[in-house]
Amino acid sequence: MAFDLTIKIGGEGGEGVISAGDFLTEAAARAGYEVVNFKSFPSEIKGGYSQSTVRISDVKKYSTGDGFDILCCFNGEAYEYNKKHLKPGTVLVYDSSDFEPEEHEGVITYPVPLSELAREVMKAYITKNVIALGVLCELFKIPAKPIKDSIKAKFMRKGEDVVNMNYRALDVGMNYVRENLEKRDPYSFPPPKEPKDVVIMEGNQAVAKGAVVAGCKFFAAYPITPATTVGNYIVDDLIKAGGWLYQAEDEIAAMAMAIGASHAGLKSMTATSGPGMCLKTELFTYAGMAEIPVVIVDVQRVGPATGMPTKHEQGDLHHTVYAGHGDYPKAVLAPTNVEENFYLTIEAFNLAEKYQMPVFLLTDASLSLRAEAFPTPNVSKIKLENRWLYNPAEDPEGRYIRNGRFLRFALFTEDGITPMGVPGDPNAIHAITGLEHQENSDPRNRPDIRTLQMEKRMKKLEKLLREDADRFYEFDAPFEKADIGVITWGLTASITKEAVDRLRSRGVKVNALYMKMLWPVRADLVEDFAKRAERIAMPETNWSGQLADILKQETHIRPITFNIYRGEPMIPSEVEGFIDYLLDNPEITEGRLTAADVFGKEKVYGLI
Amino acid sequence: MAFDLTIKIGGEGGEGVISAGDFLTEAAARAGYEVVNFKSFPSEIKGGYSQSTVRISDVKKYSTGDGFDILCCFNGEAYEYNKKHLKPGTVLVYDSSDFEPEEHEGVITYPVPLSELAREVMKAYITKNVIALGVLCELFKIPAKPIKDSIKAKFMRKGEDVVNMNYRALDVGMNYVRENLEKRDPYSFPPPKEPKDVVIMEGNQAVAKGAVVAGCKFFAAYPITPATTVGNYIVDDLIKAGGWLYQAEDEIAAMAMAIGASHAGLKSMTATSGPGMCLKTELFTYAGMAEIPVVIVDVQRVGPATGMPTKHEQGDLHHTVYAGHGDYPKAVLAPTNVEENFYLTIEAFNLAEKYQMPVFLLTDASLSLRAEAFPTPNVSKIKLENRWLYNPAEDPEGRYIRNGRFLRFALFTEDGITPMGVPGDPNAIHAITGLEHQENSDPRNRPDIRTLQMEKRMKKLEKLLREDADRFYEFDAPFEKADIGVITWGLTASITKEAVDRLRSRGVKVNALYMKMLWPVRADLVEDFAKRAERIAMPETNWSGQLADILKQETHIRPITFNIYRGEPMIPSEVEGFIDYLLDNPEITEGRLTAADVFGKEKVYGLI
Amino acid sequence: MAHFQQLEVQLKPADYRSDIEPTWCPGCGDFSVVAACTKAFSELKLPPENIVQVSGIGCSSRAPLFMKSYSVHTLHGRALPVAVGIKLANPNLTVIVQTGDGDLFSIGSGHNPHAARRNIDLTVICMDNQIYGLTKNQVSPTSREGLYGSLTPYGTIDKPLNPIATMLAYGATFVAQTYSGNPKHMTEVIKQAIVHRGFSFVNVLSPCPTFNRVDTFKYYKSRTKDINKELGHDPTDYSKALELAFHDLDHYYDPNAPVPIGIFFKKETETYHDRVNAVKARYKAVDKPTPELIQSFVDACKPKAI
Amino acid sequence: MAHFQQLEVQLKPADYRSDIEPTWCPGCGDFSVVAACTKAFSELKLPPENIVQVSGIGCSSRAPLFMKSYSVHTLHGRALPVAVGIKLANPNLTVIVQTGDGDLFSIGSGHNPHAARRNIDLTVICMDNQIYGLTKNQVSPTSREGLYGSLTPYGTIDKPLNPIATMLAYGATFVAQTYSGNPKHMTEVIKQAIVHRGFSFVNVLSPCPTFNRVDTFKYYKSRTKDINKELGHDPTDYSKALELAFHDLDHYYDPNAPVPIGIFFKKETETYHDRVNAVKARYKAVDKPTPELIQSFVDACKPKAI
Ligand SMILES: Cc1ncc(C[n+]2csc(CCOP(=O)(O)OP(=O)(O)O)c2C)c(N)n1
Ligand SMILES: Cc1ncc(C[n+]2csc(CCOP(=O)(O)OP(=O)(O)O)c2C)c(N)n1
Ligand code: SF4
Ligand code: SF4
Ligand SMILES: [Mg+2]
Ligand SMILES: [Mg+2]
Repeated sequence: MAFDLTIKIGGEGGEGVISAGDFLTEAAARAGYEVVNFKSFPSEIKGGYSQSTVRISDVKKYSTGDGFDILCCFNGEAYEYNKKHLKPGTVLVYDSSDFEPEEHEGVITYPVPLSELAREVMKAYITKNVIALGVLCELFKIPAKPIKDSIKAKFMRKGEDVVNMNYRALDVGMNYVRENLEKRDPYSFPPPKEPKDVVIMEGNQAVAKGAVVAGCKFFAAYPITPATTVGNYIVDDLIKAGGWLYQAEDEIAAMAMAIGASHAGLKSMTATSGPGMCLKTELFTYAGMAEIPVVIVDVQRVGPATGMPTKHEQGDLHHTVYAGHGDYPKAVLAPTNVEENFYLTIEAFNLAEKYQMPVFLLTDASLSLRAEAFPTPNVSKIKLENRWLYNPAEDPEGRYIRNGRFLRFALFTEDGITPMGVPGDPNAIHAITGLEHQENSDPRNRPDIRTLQMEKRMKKLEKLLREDADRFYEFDAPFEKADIGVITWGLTASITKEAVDRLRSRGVKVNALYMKMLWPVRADLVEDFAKRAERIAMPETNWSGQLADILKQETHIRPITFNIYRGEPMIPSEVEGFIDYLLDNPEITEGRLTAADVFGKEKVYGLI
Repeated sequence: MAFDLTIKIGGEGGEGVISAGDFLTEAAARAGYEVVNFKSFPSEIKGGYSQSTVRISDVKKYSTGDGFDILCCFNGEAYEYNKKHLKPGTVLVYDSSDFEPEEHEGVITYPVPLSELAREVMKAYITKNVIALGVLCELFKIPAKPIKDSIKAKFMRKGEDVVNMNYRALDVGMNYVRENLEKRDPYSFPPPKEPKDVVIMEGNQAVAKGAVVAGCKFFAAYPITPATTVGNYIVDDLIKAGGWLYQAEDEIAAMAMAIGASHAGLKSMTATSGPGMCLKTELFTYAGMAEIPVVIVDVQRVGPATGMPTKHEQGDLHHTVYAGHGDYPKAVLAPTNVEENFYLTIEAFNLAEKYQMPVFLLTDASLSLRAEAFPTPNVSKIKLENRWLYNPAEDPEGRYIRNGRFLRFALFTEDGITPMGVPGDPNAIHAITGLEHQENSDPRNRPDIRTLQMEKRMKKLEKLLREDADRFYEFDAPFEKADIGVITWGLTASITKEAVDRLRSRGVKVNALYMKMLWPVRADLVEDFAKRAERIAMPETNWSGQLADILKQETHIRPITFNIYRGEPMIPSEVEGFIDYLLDNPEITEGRLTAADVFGKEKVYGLI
Repeated sequence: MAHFQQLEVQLKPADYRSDIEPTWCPGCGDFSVVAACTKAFSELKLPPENIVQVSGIGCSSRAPLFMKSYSVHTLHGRALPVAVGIKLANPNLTVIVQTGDGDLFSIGSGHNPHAARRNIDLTVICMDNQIYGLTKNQVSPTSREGLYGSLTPYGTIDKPLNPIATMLAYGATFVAQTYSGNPKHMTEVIKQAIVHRGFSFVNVLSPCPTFNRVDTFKYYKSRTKDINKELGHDPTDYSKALELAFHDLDHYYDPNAPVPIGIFFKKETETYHDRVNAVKARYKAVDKPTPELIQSFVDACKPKAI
Repeated sequence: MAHFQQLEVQLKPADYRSDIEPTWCPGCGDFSVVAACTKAFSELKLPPENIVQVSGIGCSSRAPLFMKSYSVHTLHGRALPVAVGIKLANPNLTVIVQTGDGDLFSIGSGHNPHAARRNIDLTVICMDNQIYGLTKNQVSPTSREGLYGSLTPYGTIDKPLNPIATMLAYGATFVAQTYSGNPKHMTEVIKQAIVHRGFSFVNVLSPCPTFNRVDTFKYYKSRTKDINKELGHDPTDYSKALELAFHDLDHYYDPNAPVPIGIFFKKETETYHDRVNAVKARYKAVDKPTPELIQSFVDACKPKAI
């Protein structure tokens, strides 16, 4: 049978819950397994409940599943949060010096006085998490060597003593198990495999690394949860690569600076979340009007207003696609996992440069904190787009110069794309303006010029749809005529993949389309997909079904949406339950369902 | 035959073109006619081409038609702008001391040395426009008495001498005609009728007056063309009525102040245009989250970016409906003429107070400058909504108080609406926050609370759809099964009305729906309308067909859109031509057409 | 003191506390700001329902939620303009802005000059920890050079903004600095700020032990110097105030320089509201317009027959 | 003067003019600002392609379009941050912000403290007509009390902002005022501002004859006083500069007070870019990263085997 184990560690923020999870993740990757790790922090600065869920498997899994096999509680709060999910067969490892759990039928419990061991034996409370790791290693035959390597790597710079202390803590945990506990559960690690050449990145880290690989040289930052860490992760690399990160006074300034730096010739970006997206909007339209390449990363959180800043929602899609007075060209990409965070960031820069327009990358709070192991990217194999700069040698007839003026906004190219000029270049001196303008940049109010420039700008999207859109459509549609075709995006796509596997293993004919370019839309591809399914189901973690809205408008599909807006990602069994519900209710052919419709009002919050 | 005459006056800004048009408008209203006047200014501060088009009729007309019957050119530039529209039968009155026109077949010309008369005879160049008025009076039998009354009203405060000088100028014009010209055209005014009890307002003035009637007490302003004059018009009335207009440092501050003033108990508003709408967006979501009643007027102009600030476009609808991170409740109203500017502003305040949310009023640059005569509103007959304030006497069981805390966001009301509390009231002390919150306002991240509060807020729109939506749907659908059903909004609706009349008079079966509430949508009403037409046609002056997008998403209709994005309103013959084109091409059942598709690339700009 | 309403019977400071447990880290300087505020409210006998406390976003901006008053937790940087709207709407309210150095001087910095120069009768309390706390450690406009932030891991290269000098330049009519390690001083300054008619600004040095490891309670303890009591500064002297203000940040560069606390400047002069009242008087403004008055606004648009 | 590029052969001022006819009203003060700028460019031998002129929105903000350089006509209030982005991207460019009193001190006022305190090497030229021109007559932050605006028909009740004092308080390292009725003075000041390494601010009193009927050429003509030549002010003296600055608007209240023009303050000190360079040196930053360097950033995420 396939190996697939989920370990959840919960406890007080600051107790090493997160780093224990990180150690496990690294060790698993080093032992040749697939691994994905999902962290969640409290919104309080210090303390509050934290958790880290590590899923280790031999084939790649994109979600952290519905629950866990093993729960390790550092304190009673963690137990309270999770006890409703303790099902027969699950394992509970807990700090018996802190609390005693209730009776749970069929749950295998291992009491370990973690705090006491840390305080009494180790005389160092901070080693509690490593003691717990030792317990887990011994109980579940997790190879200790890779854990030790991780410990060494992490604590090396704090000196040998610290490393040794942690080694000892690991032993304390292992010994405690050997001496006091008897294994009564079926979970244990298979032997380590040949390690693969992988990297482990967190979502925001992958964006940062992707940006530097893409050639980003300027990052305009303004802190906002959950986007701030993109900047944290990029700053050192960026400086070393000759770029700069500038902490602006606000999001408007950050966007303005990114536009300025791009105009001056650098690949530029900014990263923010919903509130910052709102503030930057006027400047988005400017980048569209003045045809400035720029990448905007939106790590979505729960809105409206301040909402729930550390929580997951896919609620900024409407804004990204439709906000702004008047229409302007843009592309919107949305990765579904950490690896795609890396590659789609590069794509975003490429598209921005090629089409000279703002390109948005939508991720979210949960994806930002998720760590994944994926094959190490080989940067020399990655294709980069650089901007088309005016070169007189390529323009022997001087088509781009009229009356001594450079025609930055020339109207005669087929695809609407025209060469740029960068300050410092005497051959391409020109103005940019947010006013409607003629070919040589002069502001003009004339109806004909307005119409033609509008068409020039929007034509770029036609080319994009022809040349650069289809690779962002991931089809998993084996059935000629499926009962259900699922379309979704972002993190919900990762979760849906697992639901689809389960449904198919039960014989359900379900096709799936995971969209990673959300604007503009290849209506033909979506409709072809839809033709091969009786009904279209669209799970999204937002109130209104924002991708569904776009598809209703851009195509002929009439989906059934499934909307969850509680501030947490869906879990696979919810998507599965939604599809099952549709199969049970063939009369539903379109419309909107919520978790309450599918699972009943009382059960809803018990699922997660 | 019905009386319907359009006089266009064109010339240099500052030459009195606009006030000549205003005199004519007033005089026509005073003589008992229906009148609408459309002004257009240059974007330069001084000089540049200005025009005023006055349409006078005996039944109400909502557009200024396709062209003009009489053109009065104050200079050669005005002639150059308009000469392509001189058709056989039209009359050209021109300043023969400035230029000589070309030959135009069938055009009746009256040369008058306007500048010379002003300079030589009147010794006052500024009287040129009144001389021209005299010419028009004499030529077309416009009653001079109401013109004189208007002159007196306007110049009285400058002293008797100025009034007399202008009387003389009028005479100079009239005499010149009597002595030098022979009438060769068929146009002349019927005798004055019994004057009706009307007011004449400009679009932005009607918004201002409506707001004061609605009980607005606080107006947060930041100047932006074409919205600034709402503030200009309201400021004196507002102060007299005990309110205040505050010129903020920017649009964000203005929106924040309107929210603050509303929280403190006043009916509050702000007015802006596209760029300001972008900046205010984050605060829109706050008003939605914190359930603050507030009215936002957006006088749309051409975007994206700075675009064409003085020009017409219906390009902010997407933004108004979809901008903002996360979903929040709102309503969007859009008047189609000046009278509706007045009444829908009042409606906006009523809805904001009743549903405790932001309500948007979308008008546009052209509507803002249009003057119309309409029946004098009787303020005592206008129903006003005031906010629901918590009153302990109405809450004997103390349902809204728990543990001594006022439940501003109580979850137990059926319609999601709960009483507010205003600072100063000891019984309703509470907090408001942009964070997700529980019933007593405390911030909470809990999935269940989040879900329930989200539903509370959005439920308000269901009530609105039940109780307050249908009156914003103007159906003009006499045919059981029409060939074409037109749906449109805003100024384009006014223009469409005239096209519909013409089409019907030619026997075309066309139904029409003019939507004045654009969000939320009564899908049932729209679909019922659509069922009674073979095809749905939607003219809009924007690139993407923004109302069409909304209807595609909210209903099952698949319209054929007609999109003009040149920065000028449509004219009736364009809408007519669009419908004719559809009748000629029955195979077109949905999709998007532009003026070039319908009229051919070359002809497009000749239409306007 | 007649310009704000007072209770007959004094409430206790605790009566101005809400039942929300502060979410702040143990040792956060902001706890004592709340304590000082509630003490000031109590001593000034302010009716809780007449206090509106407006904040933006940040650790500091949570403060209003922990107190019993009308609390308005707005968006990042927008506390001031929301507060202006509230005060304009109802000048009888005591409107207090609770904000942080990032909220007020970074994203919100465009609002300050305008509320200050107009002398709108608000009290602005800035909990200045020289760092962004809530977003977990980024430098703020008041951070000292070289301070570590997650986005400036090399130690910031920005020259800090001087809050006191800046507010003085804008024309604020009450400008003070206090320190959350000195509750008595703080309470007194906050009281005076509230009592002051006009725009009052109080910068509270309020350490963030979690992220700012330099500007700590320990650091300030030995350095603060009361400019009024110890240096005899007369707050009516504007140019002296300026001069002192320009040395406010000397300690960032000179380990021996003191950190001045106290009232730098104070001047009672016409408020914005006084001027509004004068205009309203000229306009013969009424509080409750009659239907006839409103009708007259509409009727003014009739074609001018005379 | 080695910090900016110069032409071998001087161009004429007219060579820095674009072929767009200014859309300004006859008599607008801004005409001579363009004349002074092009003269300064010529005298400084600046290559047109190395000049980037950045503006916001307003009558004044059209200025870059009337000149031959890389011109960036941005959005209302955003000239400064766009210019910062440009300068950070390419420090070899001469970046000049052309703005108006509304653009810079109202909607844009949140950006000023931060560019100034960081001493970013830009030149900011504010055409201060004490009014909003383009939107047809509203008061601006620099309008005198009582000035008529379309939204303040009663005559504004706002105390004006003092641009010079404000920029000094922010830490700008070059602060000057000039007058568009004095082309010689203006050209000289603009030249010095461009030559200055660091954040330079030049307030140009530039009348709007169309809307501001008070602060006219006629008004200024008899009132401007050269603080350097006539009053002997030494621009290296910061506290004198401040004191002078605080009297900058005296003429709004006292008909006999002079309008000071000249260089208030000037101090060469490390620019933001100097500090960036120091950090980059510490990081051993390269200009063109090799593929190996980039690969190493990726490889750093491998599970830490040691
Ligand atoms: C528009 C917007 N941008 C950014 C943020 C993220 N944010 C929250 S608090 C904060 C900084 C707060 O700093 P400060 O005001 O000094 O408060 P402190 O936490 O230090 O008390 C930021 C950047 C936000 N909530 N909204
Ligand atoms: C976001 C935004 N808000 C408002 C406007 C309208 N607007 C254009 S220019 C201007 C004021 C300009 O004043 P100033 O900078 O003094 O320039 P001046 O015209 O006086 O030279 C305003 C408010 C705009 N274009 N964009
Ligand atoms: S992070 Fe700092 S400012 Fe925020 S609560 Fe903790 S100690 Fe206070
Ligand atoms: S309105 Fe004033 S500032 Fe604008 S162009 Fe005319 S004179 Fe110049
Ligand atoms: Mg802070
Ligand atoms: Mg100005």
